[in-house]
Amino acid sequence: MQIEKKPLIVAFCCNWCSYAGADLAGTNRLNYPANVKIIRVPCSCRVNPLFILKAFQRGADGVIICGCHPGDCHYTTGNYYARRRITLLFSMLSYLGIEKNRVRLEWVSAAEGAKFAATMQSFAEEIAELGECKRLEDLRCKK
Amino acid sequence: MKLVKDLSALYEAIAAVQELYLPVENKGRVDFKLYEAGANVDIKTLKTVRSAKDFFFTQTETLMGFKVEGKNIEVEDLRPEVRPFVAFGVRGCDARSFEVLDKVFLVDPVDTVYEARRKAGTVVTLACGRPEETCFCTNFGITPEAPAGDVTTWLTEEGLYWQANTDKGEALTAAIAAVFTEGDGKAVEEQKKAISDIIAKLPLANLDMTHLEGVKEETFWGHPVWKDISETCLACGTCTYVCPTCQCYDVRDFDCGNGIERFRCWDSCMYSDFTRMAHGNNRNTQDQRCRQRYLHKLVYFPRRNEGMFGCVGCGRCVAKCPSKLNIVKVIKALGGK
Amino acid sequence: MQRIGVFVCHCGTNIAGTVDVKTVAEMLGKEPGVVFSTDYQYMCSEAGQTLIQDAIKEHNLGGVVICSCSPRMHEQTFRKACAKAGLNPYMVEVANIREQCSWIHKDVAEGTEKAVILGRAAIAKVHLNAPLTAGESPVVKRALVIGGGIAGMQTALDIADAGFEVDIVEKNATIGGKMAQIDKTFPTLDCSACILTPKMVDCAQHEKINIYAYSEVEDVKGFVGNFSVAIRKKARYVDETKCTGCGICTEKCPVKNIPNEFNMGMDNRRSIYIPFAQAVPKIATIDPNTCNKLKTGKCGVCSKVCGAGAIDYTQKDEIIRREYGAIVVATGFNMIDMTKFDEFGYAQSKDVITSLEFERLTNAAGPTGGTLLRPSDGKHPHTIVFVQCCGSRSTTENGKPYCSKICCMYTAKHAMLTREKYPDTDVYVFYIDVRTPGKNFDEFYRRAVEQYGVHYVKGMVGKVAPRADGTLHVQASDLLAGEQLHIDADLVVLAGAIEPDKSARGLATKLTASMDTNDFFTEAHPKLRPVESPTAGVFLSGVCQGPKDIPETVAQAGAAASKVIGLLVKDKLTCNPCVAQSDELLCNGCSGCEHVCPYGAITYETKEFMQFDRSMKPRRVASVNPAVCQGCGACTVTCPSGAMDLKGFSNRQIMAEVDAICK
Amino acid sequence: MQEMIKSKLAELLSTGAVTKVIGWKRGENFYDVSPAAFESVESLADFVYDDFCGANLSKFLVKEPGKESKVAVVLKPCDTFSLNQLIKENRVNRENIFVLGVPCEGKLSEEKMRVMGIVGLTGCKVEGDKVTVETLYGTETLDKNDVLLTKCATCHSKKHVIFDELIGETGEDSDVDRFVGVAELEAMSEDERYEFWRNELSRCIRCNACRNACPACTCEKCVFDNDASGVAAKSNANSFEENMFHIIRAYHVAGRCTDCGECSRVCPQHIPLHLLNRKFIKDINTFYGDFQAGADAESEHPLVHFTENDPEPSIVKEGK
Repeated sequence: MQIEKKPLIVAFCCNWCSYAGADLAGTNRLNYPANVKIIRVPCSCRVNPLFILKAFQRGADGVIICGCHPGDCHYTTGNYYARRRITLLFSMLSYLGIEKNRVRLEWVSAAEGAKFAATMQSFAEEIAELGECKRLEDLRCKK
Repeated sequence: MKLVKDLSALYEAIAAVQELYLPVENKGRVDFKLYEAGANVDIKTLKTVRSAKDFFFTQTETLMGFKVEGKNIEVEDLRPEVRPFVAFGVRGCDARSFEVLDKVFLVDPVDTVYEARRKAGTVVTLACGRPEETCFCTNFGITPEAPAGDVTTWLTEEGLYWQANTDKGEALTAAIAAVFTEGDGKAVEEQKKAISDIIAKLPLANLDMTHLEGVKEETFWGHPVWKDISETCLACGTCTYVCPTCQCYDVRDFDCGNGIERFRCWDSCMYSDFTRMAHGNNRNTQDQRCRQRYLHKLVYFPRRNEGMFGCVGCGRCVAKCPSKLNIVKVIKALGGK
Repeated sequence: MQRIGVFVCHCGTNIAGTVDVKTVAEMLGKEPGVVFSTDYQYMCSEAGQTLIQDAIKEHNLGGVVICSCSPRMHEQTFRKACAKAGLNPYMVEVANIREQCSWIHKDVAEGTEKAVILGRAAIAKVHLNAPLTAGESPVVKRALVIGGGIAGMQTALDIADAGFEVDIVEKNATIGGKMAQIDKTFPTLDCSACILTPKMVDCAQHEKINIYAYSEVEDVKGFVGNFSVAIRKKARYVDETKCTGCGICTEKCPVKNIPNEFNMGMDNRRSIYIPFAQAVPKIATIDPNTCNKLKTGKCGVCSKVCGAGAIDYTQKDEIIRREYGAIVVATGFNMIDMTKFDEFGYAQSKDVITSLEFERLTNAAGPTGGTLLRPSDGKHPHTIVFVQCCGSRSTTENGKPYCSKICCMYTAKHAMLTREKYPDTDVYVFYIDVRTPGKNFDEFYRRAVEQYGVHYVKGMVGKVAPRADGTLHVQASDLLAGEQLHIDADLVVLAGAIEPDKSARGLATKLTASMDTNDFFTEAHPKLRPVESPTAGVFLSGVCQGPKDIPETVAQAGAAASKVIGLLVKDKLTCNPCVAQSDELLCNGCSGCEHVCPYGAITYETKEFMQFDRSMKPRRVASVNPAVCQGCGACTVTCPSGAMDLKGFSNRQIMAEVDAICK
Repeated sequence: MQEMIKSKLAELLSTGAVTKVIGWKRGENFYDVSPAAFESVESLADFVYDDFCGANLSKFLVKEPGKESKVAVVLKPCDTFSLNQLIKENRVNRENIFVLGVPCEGKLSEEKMRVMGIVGLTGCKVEGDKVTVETLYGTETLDKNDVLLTKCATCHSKKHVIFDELIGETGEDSDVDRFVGVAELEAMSEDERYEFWRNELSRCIRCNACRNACPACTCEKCVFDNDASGVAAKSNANSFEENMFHIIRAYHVAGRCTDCGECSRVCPQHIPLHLLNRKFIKDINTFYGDFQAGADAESEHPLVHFTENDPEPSIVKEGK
């Protein structure tokens, strides 16, 4: 059962576009790495920076947030707020010397199954290259 | 009298036999750090930002764990392994603070982690070459010119004079015997005199403490100083965390995913959730919290410990409080002359 | 700790093909709190649902985790099934081990491990789930339509025909809107008044429609199904119940020089007026800014001549508060101010006019009785230049970035009608592009070019300069010929951009409906919910949402009406229980959440809180209206103290999922 | 100056216009100036306004009852931005506050003297741009610029943005480039920045002075104190918690931080915390247009606002 520990990726996906996009990737049998684990949230604006930091604390090596394309938000404006919040957070992480490629925001629509799979593939590769996240780890969680 | 001329040789010698902690400068701030070759050792600066209590009572300490696997829970002993170490460059005030902490942690029930560290640690104190205006240790009978400790040292022009006071101190001295030469000790006497002269000029060196002697616990409860102070007390923990004698801690659980780590960490009586219990909190306003902090040091603690104050006059709170509130103001406000 | 049951679905071989479902069930059965774990061929089948229901009863389950296809597929199915067995439906979580696991992974070990982790995350979430109950709120079975143009009228008529009461609030003295000012409509060239005025009469006579003309919306409270709207009925100084609309007052009033808005200021009306002959309601209105009696107390002619005794100089504005279940915004548009465009000379010459002014000049009820005459000297123009895109598709400060959509077609109409009625005129149309997407539109445009000999020139007019002899020197470029044109025109007609009515911005604030940067109302979804605003219960009709022509407006009006009807037929609205909620004890009152809420679901009130010293301190705290909140969660992240949380997707629940995934 | 302020405050108290004054009180020595409440004209005898009145008093208004009695507060220009922001967020009731604006030429830091090795401080005299310090070990003459509080060295405005009355004159926005420190860090490599912040943040003792002094941190209960929040912590168990606390604290005040610099002033470990907040300010200015929190009490803060053309987070990777 135990498989060698690959870099772990947490993907927060909005229910209306990106989660549906992920479902479409599945329906089309588009493969992407199994170390990507999806958490469903109503909207990208539901993603609290605390969740992102918590994920790293718990041992995630990369975090990606996916939402509807700007202008297509199910709740009209949620992803615009998310964009500002997440831009600032990413900038701060980089400022603290956390590798900037460990976090990403992508807009994936419900029709973009292929984009979802390709995005996860490329992100997983990027994280694999970076290796384990040491700069935001909590060793207590890695025992 | 034993004299060390080459200080780095001393550090290397101690580090070769035990873990050596000593004041290290980092961007103008000095704190105790584990010695490593090339470290920016600074034993001239009088006070480290954090007190020396960290040696025995660290800010966080893991105590035990609960390993969870499926529905099974296994208890683990996660107390740290304590190795012998030397705390070098401790000042007289901090050295006294260990005695204060002993009264708390070494009485029944003994705090085993504290006890282990206390046994493992050899305290090498350093006389205060340049006492500062925030210092008021003399009010508590501390002698900064000849501080207590397993070993007492004096930094003079000639080098570092070294005097072992206890068995532990002797043992350390013997282990590093090669670094010592003999000195005439005159410089020590001169330094003691110089320090005494400076102390005579210190503004806070002679506080009137008579009004605190033998008072009942509730004597100062209704005093106006509590409200005065609490008006602009920010309720941060700076005073308590830089204080060498503050000994309160909280025990908390951290959920690591696969289990729980139970750890203790410093707590501060300035915090609103300090001593919060299931029924609520018995101190809910900042004036009550301020009263608790100062009366604990000045009245409650001495009553229970043969008059030993819970303050050693290190002056860190005087220097560090963001609102410039401190125990000296309280001592004076309570009626000292 | 919840008693949790785990149900792993094979989905035939869809899941079982790459996920070892038995192992998943076995592994998850070992998780804390899991008291029952099993797998089954098709969990969504009737037998599968029965299995879940039986387990709930037998094991007294407090939470259920179903490892199956996407929750987008069967979450509702499973929730309903569990509800039938007495479990709160929101105690059910679905782990997506098909679309997001078995279908994308080929290796069984890998798929199985991932399925276990996804299952654990769902279990961790269920531990923190709380039973949620969908709230209900009653629906007031009356609709409010704001704006009495063709959009508002059509919406009102459609709603009323379905049997619901409708109030129309129109800020002008009559309903009818812009369409009433138009002469003929493209592409059929039928008379605008002939098709509009019967509808106006229908509105007036419909027993379910009540018209508040010369009125404005003062404030809006409440939420979908339960709006409470204050309407300011402005004083007409004429008793509506008495006025017969005979018009004698409007003939006798001594103040004669008031520019007539209906004719775009090209002729005059009196201080007491009826906008036009077919006005609805046909009631005189005194313009308080110009009436001698109201200004100086001296006059009173109208009162003397009024046989009905309807004149009442003491009338005051009246505030009427009424309850509505739904609100339709149909506030329409205006042409932008052309005086800001120096190059077109609109402010310099009376003979440079807007298209809407041209409509009035060619209308039989207009200032010239329908004869096309130059406004400056009343002579027949021989050379007419039409300029399109005046301020539309413009990135300049005075212009609008969007296409106004209707100008190409009405300009073709104007050009064609001019050539038909006055074959001796030369007609030029300057255009950037001619856009004719619409039924019979391109045919119509081609007729203008091919049959009526209108000179269409691709290029923009650079300058219109009035000359001493009264002609207009038009300097323009012909992009196709690559040359500069100089035309001496008698009349220049500007197809100005249209913009939302100025009142819309303030109204949007009152309704907490959002607008785009051009002040057009935004839709709840640009493709899928084009006639609803993001604010529940507020619908959009006509140009207030974006430029459109009459057929489109009528179609959208009907669509908005059908949405309103769909809402009003319900006796009660069921709310989504996964809504935000605010913890008063943690709320700082900063209003951050209120700012980001797209639905206006958050309100603040000041409450007194007891301090530890027993004194009372006032503090502003947020509260969420669960009937309005849609559960996006924007507020939760704005809130630094975490006072705002989202039921069903709480901070703790999401963090528990993160923890479980990263374990 | 001090006497003018004192007499105005005495007038306010004696006429009953206010029932309480929040100002500064002289303590044991020249730098011992603590924020204090004064409730009688007599108590004003201890009132002081001098070169060591660095504390931002606006924070203390948050706990005022906000009704009935009126409180006067003495504010330096930078402090008025904080008050404006507090009013905007409904944390302070404007009607109950009388703002007495006082001019500021930059305040001094005795901690900076200590870091320079000047100890045993007993007296201090400021003359022009020189500061003469008396110590138990002799006299030192220093450049005033070297011992200014960090926040004063990069003062962004000497203009009072809100006041009821001014003593002296209000000044202008300054043209000092306060983002130099941020830009220096941005110019470093990721690894260097990581080392820099590790060195700084590893000293954090989690005393919460930065948070509790911050006029933007006014939560009824901080997420880090709330056991129900899932992120509560009382200490930094490791580097992650150090990072987490400071990232989230800076993030929660982003768009609301007026750059008053209290966080750095009060930090017992001299961690340059303002460089975190300023990073957000600089980013907000760069990405979304210039914004100064507290400059007025109306404008919407950048994190509750957006435009459709905001940059994507990838701008961070492109490194602007």
